[in-house]
Amino acid sequence: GTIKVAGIFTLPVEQQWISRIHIALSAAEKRGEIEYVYSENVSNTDYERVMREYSEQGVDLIVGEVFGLERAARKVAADYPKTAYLMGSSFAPQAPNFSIFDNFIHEPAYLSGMAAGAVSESNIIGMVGGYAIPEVNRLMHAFMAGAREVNSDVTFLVNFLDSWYDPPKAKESAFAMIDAGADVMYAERFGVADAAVERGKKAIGNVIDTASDYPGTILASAIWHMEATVDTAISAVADGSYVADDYGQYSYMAHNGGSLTIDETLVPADVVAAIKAKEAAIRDGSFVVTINDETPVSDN
Amino acid sequence: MEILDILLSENFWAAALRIATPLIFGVLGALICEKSGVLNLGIEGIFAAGAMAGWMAVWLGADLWGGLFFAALTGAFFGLIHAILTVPLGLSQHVSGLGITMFATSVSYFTYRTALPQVSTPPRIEPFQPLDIPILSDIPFLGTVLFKQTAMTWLALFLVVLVWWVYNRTPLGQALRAVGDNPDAVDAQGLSVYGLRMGAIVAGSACMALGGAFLTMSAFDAFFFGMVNGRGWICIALVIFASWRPGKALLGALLFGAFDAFQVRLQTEVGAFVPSQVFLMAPYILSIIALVIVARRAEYPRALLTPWFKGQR
Amino acid sequence: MINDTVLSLNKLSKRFGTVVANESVTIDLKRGEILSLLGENGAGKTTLMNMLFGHYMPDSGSIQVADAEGNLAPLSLGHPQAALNAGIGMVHQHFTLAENLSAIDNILLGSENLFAWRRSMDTARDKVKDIMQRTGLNAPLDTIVGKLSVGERQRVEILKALYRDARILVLDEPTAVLTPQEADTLFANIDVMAKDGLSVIFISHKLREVLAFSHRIAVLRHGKKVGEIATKDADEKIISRLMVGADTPTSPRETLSVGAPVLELIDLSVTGISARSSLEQINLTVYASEIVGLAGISGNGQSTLAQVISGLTSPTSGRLEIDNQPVQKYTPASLLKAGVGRIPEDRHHDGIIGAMSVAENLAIESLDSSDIQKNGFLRHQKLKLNAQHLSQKYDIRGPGIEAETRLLSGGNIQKLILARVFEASPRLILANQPTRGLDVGAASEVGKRLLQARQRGAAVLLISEDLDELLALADRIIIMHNGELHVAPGRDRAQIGLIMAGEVS
Amino acid sequence: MIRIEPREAPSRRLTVGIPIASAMLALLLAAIPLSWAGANIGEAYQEMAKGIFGSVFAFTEMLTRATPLIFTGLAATLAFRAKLWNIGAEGQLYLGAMAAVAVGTGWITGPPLLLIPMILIAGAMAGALGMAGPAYLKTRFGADEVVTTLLLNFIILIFIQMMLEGPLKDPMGMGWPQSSPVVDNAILPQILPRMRLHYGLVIALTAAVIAHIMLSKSVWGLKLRAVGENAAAALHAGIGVKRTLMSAALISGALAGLAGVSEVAGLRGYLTTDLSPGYGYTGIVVAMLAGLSPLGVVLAALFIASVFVGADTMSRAMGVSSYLADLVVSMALICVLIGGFIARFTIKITPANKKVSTTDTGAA
Ligand SMILES: Nc1ncnc2c1ncn2[C@@H]1O[C@H](COP(=O)(O)OP(=O)(O)OP(=O)(O)O)[C@@H](O)[C@H]1O
Ligand SMILES: Nc1ncnc2c1ncn2[C@@H]1O[C@H](COP(=O)(O)OP(=O)(O)OP(=O)(O)O)[C@@H](O)[C@H]1O
Ligand SMILES: [Mg+2]
Ligand SMILES: [Mg+2]
Repeated sequence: GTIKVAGIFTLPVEQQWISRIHIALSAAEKRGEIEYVYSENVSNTDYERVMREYSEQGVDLIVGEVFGLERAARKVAADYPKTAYLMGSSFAPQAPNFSIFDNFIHEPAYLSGMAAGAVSESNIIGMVGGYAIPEVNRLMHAFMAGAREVNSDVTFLVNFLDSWYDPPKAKESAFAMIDAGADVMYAERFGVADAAVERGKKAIGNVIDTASDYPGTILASAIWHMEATVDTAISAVADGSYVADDYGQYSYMAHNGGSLTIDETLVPADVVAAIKAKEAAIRDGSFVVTINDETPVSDN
Repeated sequence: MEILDILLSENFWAAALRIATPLIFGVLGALICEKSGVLNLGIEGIFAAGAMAGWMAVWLGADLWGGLFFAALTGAFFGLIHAILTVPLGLSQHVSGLGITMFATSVSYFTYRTALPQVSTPPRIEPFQPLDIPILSDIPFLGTVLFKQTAMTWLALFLVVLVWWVYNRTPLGQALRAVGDNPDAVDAQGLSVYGLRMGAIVAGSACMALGGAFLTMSAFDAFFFGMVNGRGWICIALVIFASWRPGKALLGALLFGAFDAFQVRLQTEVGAFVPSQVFLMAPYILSIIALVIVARRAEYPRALLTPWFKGQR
Repeated sequence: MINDTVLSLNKLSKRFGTVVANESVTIDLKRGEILSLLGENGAGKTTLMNMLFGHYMPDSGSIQVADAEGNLAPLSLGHPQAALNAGIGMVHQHFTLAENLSAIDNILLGSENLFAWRRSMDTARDKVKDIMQRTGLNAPLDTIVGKLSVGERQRVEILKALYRDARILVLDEPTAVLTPQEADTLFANIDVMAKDGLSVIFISHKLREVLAFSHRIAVLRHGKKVGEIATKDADEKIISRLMVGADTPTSPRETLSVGAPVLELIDLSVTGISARSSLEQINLTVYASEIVGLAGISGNGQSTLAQVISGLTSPTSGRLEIDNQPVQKYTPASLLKAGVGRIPEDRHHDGIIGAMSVAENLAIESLDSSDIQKNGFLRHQKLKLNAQHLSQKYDIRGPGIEAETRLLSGGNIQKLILARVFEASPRLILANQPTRGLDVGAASEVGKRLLQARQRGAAVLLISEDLDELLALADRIIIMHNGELHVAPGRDRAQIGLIMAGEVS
Repeated sequence: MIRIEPREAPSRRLTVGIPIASAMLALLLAAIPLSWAGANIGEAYQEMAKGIFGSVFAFTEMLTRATPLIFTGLAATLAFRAKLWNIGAEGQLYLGAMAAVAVGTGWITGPPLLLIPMILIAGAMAGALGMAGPAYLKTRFGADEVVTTLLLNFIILIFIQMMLEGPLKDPMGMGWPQSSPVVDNAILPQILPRMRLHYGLVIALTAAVIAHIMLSKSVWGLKLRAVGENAAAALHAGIGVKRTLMSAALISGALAGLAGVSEVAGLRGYLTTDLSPGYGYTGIVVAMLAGLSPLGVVLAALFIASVFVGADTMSRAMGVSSYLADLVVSMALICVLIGGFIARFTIKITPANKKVSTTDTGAA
């Protein structure tokens, strides 16, 4: 019959990051390839139990994120060798059935940085992040590198909310940066672009495409696509060839796991052209965006 | 140097007032409940319920003021449950309050998710816009701080004045103060202790819900799980800081808003040298210090936490 | 005119659980009459009045009240508002004042339209001032009640009732916290108002004032009305017999020669909450086998002195010696150890832990003794035996030694405290208002025990506002005024009263 | 007009029956959200029962979830008995967990018999320390402990975040804000193979028994109750009130700290800022449901854990939003509260403003 897939998420499915996985799985369900169930907002304390419950139920593939409970998740995987696990993780895959992925969209982030650097007139760019963790840091660094490539005068303001999910607070942070002179905001969180709209500044999107929600504001967005990752895993499960693997590469632009949208009415044509050229270089491997997981700090 | 620049900037104070607005609603609500003698730890959940209900009403087609009304109604509903549990039934105010927080939060989340099962970005509404009051908003400093806020901030400020007026100038206020000090005094004068207390809890909870609604209808335009993020608890602290006085409550909320606005700004300045958490902690630590300073002078409603039963001694 | 009935209570009954508080009580009240309601503690006086005022719902029976024209009409039961509207005013046994409001706000509470936008205080203030002038009951109207003295609060309570145009005034032990002078003034005022047509029911344990001021006396015993008598036909003996069902024993006081000094206060100064209650260079010696009575209007430093001797406050200068040993540490524990037994002023608040059992309360001052504990654990069997023994010895009656102490009646709670204090055979006994609010039987029990302690050789410092009690028990009387001590010139009530009021020094 | 009167002697049938009946009622009420979400009600209840009793795994999961609740419930019980309103068990739990990972992640080596007691003591001490501050501020300055403990929860959590990004950060953690794992010798062993249930439960039950004995049999317990019921009288009777309050505070904090140790060393292995989904707050509910009795805490914790785990599993099986679990727990709480009330009191309703006739048989 069809493959049974379960999603286990530690946050609600609206959350940007989670939503990408949820959308890819929902699409597969629509196509009739899988039966899809999910549990959202599962606390890390309950995560292992939920994994075991789904595993017991005979679900074929479990997709989720185990950043807070690597050990436990791997133990579960070892206990249920017949079930396939595809988990967001910072560590290596574990044979035979525990694969990993992560949002490696540093490449489009770099490109979006180019747009930001070129458009900024005050040469101050604000960045509001959730937590200073590798997933966030590496995108910020790539973004900063991209901006510096086109504008060596640009400086950055960095702020972390220590919360994944507090749009009013994110908005306040962004206001503070705009007050401090920033004219382009890197919108890692919900709420930042709202501040930019309200103050007539520009913003850069991350993970999802929100351009239509903020008309005239989003210069470019680095988008994450989980379809490549999820579909690869599903077909592997379907034909019985599933093995523990690092699926991180499926988030690279080369696999269409990452892409850039750009608003050509807001970004000058020559910059668009430069970005397109860079994108081609990334796709053919002639340019590699460095991965830097250190915590970024404001320039002073 | 830079610190002074921040403190003198009008945008900073505008931000402080904005951040303070939900807290003003919340702390007034907590004040109304506690002055009648009942602690309402349901506040965190009532915030969430207000945020959800107000947003949902507007999203389903109500206008903004209709949404606010619906949010207040929702708060009043949860307040009524707390009131029934703690006033005629006299159950533990701590437990009932925490129960209401759990109940209101989970009802809101469950409702939201069941009504909108398949969303991958939260649906948005058209929220309250800053009122650009023509001439007043051109006044140099105050113009930006005061006259570019949304209608909800004005509503909050109005409520401060209203609550002050009621407690200091009206017979109802006298009765409400008395019932939090000595319910027997109220009973002996032919007034209903149950009625006054339950009314206060319902009204206070409605006020709290407006604080939640501010988050989804003014500060932002969509509902998120967990977006209340401890703001309700802060109000419980602020009301003691304020010694149960509306004016001081406003001051306390503004101070907290200012701390918060300040930490955001300072973090971008010196974030490289000091861990961001130091700034996040600051408002809480300062609240405790402020509490210790005012604690000796705080005039507790004497009957706070003590249930009262008619015809029993 | 004086024969018009304004109130009639018909066969009222009320039970609390198994306690029958009132059983078929019938009482009538005439216009302009002062009726005094007597009975032991727990006889059901307050309960009866609470039913009249609507605090309690009677189990059966009915109440009729005259309206302004004098026609009797049934009163809706269980609603204080209905009682107020019918012209009934009640001054409760325990103050029902909001301490965070001013006196006038307390008086007006509930009389205004609750939902008015603003208050119209001027006419109200005029009316209150008028009442104050007519009755002589004066109170500072704009002071927060929390800052008023008990006497002032009592007057505010009465003003509250009169402001509502009470035609029937109920006073439940209004003089329990007043000085003799204050009580006399109050009754003089009430007398004037009664002549004006006000009907009064007053409850008191002080037979002297009952006999002096009332027209008629009704007596309750165990919830039933056991007698009614015109005051002019009554005397103390008759009333006591009605109340208790027997004569109250008076303990004989033998003359003893005093022993060595037990308590010495040497140049003791303490800063109290107010200047009046601060102590200035106090010197006092209490000898063994002696009862020293400390008289004075409350708030003149007696509580401060009691606090120091209890170890709750440290002196700012000077010292306290027990058996010639200076006290080193002013904590309740160390003074207990030094041999001071305390009967606290507020027995419910400071004397017992209501939610704990009688047995536990009996042991609570001797937790370190090996009779009670072993290695930090309670010896429950011993605890129980001890409690049984003491309840018998001190006649503590109630639902049993394992029951919560708050269920005991006031008199029995005081007996519990006496048992605890006397069993420790203290060198010094500090008895602070030990008979306040107790009925004649219970009060005479306290007196008997204090005399027994004196007999045994203990020193007793008896603080009381009841001059009769001091005169009956004390060997010497000292008067406290403004934080200073004055030796009473003799045993003349009037003379002592003047010194208490600060008019002679 | 509503009147509330205490029952003369609540019968055993009532005191046992009513709480059970109200728990059942709460479960019945769950049918409302369930049917709104379009689930088959009968099947849902079956799934719920399965989620608690359906397998050894389900049952041990329930016990696993009850374990921290027993600790935090005891923490609240001891503090509340002294009328010390410790709302800060959540923060103290994290302090305990932090101490456990600070001690137990490798720089001290030794056999389990040494390491496990060591992390337990460290965690208890850290939790106690977390409550010492508010208790000091209360006894010294009169600062309200509800507020200080509540605010400390936030401060501690942010502080832990800082530690996890700083000194306690796992060097092997790929940059994630998490601590190094607790070494194997410091891990609380599992009770059954392949199940998550660990010896934290045994420690929790032991703590409950000890707390019961201390409260009801020791002089300290009597002092604690005396101070809680009437501090003025306790002071008057020569009891060291501040000292007693402080000891209650320290023990309460220590118990909450142990909850943290048990979670980190028994279940998760390392510390993150999402160690507890609000166990500290739920502990208050547990304590009050138990009527502040230590042995009752065990039952109340089992009850709350069953409802949560059962409803959570059911929501997954039925494809209903998993927020249902919290909803059912809170409804159960409210019903049990009201039920407990009905067991102790009767509610008499008489029509308002009834004119009573002049005959003897006035009102009921
Ligand atoms: N609300 C109540 N609940 C239970 N028992 C009560 C209540 N009120 C009064 N009682 C009991 O009813 C009896 C009568 O009490 P009441 O207060 O009427 O006595 P009293 O005559 O006023 O005594 P006192 O002289 O001490 O004031 C007592 O046994 C008392 O304990
Ligand atoms: N609120 C109450 N609830 C239950 N029982 C009570 C309550 N109040 C009093 N009792 C019980 O009723 C009994 C009678 O109390 P009451 O106050 O009438 O005592 P009493 O016989 O008048 O003694 P005393 O003269 O010493 O005051 C008490 O022994 C007490 O156990
Ligand atoms: Mg009595
Ligand atoms: Mg009485």
